[in-house]
Amino acid sequence: MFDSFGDFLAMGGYGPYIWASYGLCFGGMVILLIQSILTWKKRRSELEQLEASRARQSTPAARSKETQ
Amino acid sequence: MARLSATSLTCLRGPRLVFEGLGFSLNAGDALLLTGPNGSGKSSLLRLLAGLLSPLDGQIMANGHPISDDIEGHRATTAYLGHLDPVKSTLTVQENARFWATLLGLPDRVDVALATLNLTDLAALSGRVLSSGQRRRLSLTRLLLSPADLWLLDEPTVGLDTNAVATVEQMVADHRARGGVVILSTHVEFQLPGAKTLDLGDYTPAAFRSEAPV
Amino acid sequence: MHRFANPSQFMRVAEAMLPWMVALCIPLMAAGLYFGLWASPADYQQSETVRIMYIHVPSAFLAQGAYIVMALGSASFLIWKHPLGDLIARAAAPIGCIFALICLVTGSLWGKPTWGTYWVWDARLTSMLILFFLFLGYLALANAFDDPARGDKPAAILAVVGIVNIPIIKFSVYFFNTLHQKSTLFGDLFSSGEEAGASGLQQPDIAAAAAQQGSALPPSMLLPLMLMLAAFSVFFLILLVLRLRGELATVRLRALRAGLRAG
Amino acid sequence: MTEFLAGFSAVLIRDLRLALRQSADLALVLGFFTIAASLFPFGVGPAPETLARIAPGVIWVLALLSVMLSLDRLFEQDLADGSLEQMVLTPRPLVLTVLAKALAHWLTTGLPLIAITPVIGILLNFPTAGYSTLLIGLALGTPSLSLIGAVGAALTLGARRAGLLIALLVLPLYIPILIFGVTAVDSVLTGFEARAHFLYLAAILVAAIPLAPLAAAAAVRHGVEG
Repeated sequence: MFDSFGDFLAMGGYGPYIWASYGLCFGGMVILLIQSILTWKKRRSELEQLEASRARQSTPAARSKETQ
Repeated sequence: MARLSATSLTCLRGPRLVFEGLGFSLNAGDALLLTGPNGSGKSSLLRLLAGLLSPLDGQIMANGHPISDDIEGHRATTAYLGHLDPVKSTLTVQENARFWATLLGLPDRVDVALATLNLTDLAALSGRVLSSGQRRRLSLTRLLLSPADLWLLDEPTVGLDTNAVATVEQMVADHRARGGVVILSTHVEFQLPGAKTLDLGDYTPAAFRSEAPV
Repeated sequence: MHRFANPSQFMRVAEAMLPWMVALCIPLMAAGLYFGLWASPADYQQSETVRIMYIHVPSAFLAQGAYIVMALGSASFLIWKHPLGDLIARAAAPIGCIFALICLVTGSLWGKPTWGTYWVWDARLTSMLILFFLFLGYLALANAFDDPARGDKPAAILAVVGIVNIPIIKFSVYFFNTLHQKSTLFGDLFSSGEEAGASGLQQPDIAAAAAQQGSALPPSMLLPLMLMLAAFSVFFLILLVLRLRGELATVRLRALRAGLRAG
Repeated sequence: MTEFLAGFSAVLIRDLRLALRQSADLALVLGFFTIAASLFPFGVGPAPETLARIAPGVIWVLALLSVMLSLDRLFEQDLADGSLEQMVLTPRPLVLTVLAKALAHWLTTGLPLIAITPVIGILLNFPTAGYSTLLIGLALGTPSLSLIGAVGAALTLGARRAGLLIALLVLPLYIPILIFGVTAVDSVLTGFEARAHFLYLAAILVAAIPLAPLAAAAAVRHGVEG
């Protein structure tokens, strides 16, 4: 256990190595998480947008089919 | 039981839906002429039937069994002539023909095949010097060197002179007489007596359909 | 069954478990960090730097786990035509690749204070480097085709070929390592000498880490390691489900676009 | 049985004939091997001892790269002119056709490399005591390089920048062969014998002969579709 927060940060002099590796590790994990969520959200919005435009366009097409 | 039949066939090429709901049935000795505008999927259909392309939906049956069950077996009984002529420029006509004859299993028919497509006097020439018509005739010899009873020909007579076209028509007639099945697409006049026709334009999906494949 | 026809049973279960997994992951991670960074002793030999082990070993574990998930998904896609198989592989690959990279980076950051250099051709680090290359190969191949769907089968074949080669690669790396491993400081630290001839898939990292300490890890160190391993594994599953949803949506989008552009 | 061999030898002879008639390609591979080897003295200095120490590693790495650089000759041209899809359509088992092509590739790449290795050895002051081990190692190792390379070539059919992609896919799988090949020479030069290393190389080859063509054939079947 560390006696002070300062020691905790210093990590017995190896602070830079330890905090760098923890930072990079959790940084990588967070980036991975965010990227995964973003792509999924982007795809889902494209899907909804596409389905909406299909719904809009299929009604006139349906109408034109009856008139042929 | 039909030698070859397809039901509600749907084909996706890259991002594009080429045709859907296509079907036909052929018995021994039958012929099917594929017509339709460019891009309507004639080549895609031929590649599907040769097992070189897997359909998005639908079923292709050969002798009552789906070809996907034994795709290798189906391919072994199929002769497919595409747009490309597999002629090696550094091999002679004779070597090219003999290679395919050995691989297809009828090595002793090389001379007959070359004679039929009057390539005999070109036998010693290397592929590099052949004209496109001659290269086409050389790849047509593969049909005579193959035991396959199902011929899938994609515009077989492109670049051929009139008597070469007559030779091909005769080859097809003989093949059908022997109980073989021929499916071919062409834009030029081709004698195919008693052949069924299939216009791929009828199967091009309408611009927007209500039931998307979701 | 067209994979985009209806999200299969597998996906519905995975979706349902997602909130539970998140609820499980956060406390585990917090506990792991607390015990790992604050409430555990320093190592008598490596002092505080041993705390890097609490993320280095789990990331190595995840990288190898991800490759196994990738290979199993690919095999089920190739052999049993499981429609989600290649999507699971495509989802797992980037995760495994990133964790392999994290493992390498934390390994070299851990190596600098203890061995004096950022990189040592130690058997386990070298194997992880090669695993990272295999991930890069998979990702490059899966996305090397103009039509994205065409990359599925080649990538699946590569993953299966890769998993078959992993034991051979690991054995040859250990073989290479023991030949060049005379008695350096590094030698007794990672004691890879005795591990030569590790047959089959590499034995779990935990045993290797334990062996490295000579005696078994003291419980005060084993606890944070286990907590972090669990937290990382749950995090991996969360990521896998998220990316799988993305892959499934991409495939469904492609099908819709095909239907649209039919005209 | 002879029917299998007929197909196998037809493909083998055709590929050998194609390679020999375009022998410029052969010269390219040997040219690369020689030029790359002669770069090292410029890089690490001409001192005989340093060259002698790195010679086994350099020769093995360059042999590996030379084999890999000529892998596109396996399927690329046949895909382009439609021969490959016709080969898939013949009644011959595709696995044997792929094996024949890999063998033809080895005969026109691996073997010439082994033949020219003594010359390279002289350039790099290769310790003469290790020659036989080097040549035996290469003889056992290069066929596996062609077989595993065939899988890489088949997987990248129709891919963008296939040449570079093959390197990324195949080099990690080449590492065991490289390790056993080089350590065989090192152990002989330090007084031990290389029997174990040869057994490992032979084991990899024996495993690669049936497995690599299986994977490559599956990849080729996918490659011709589309």
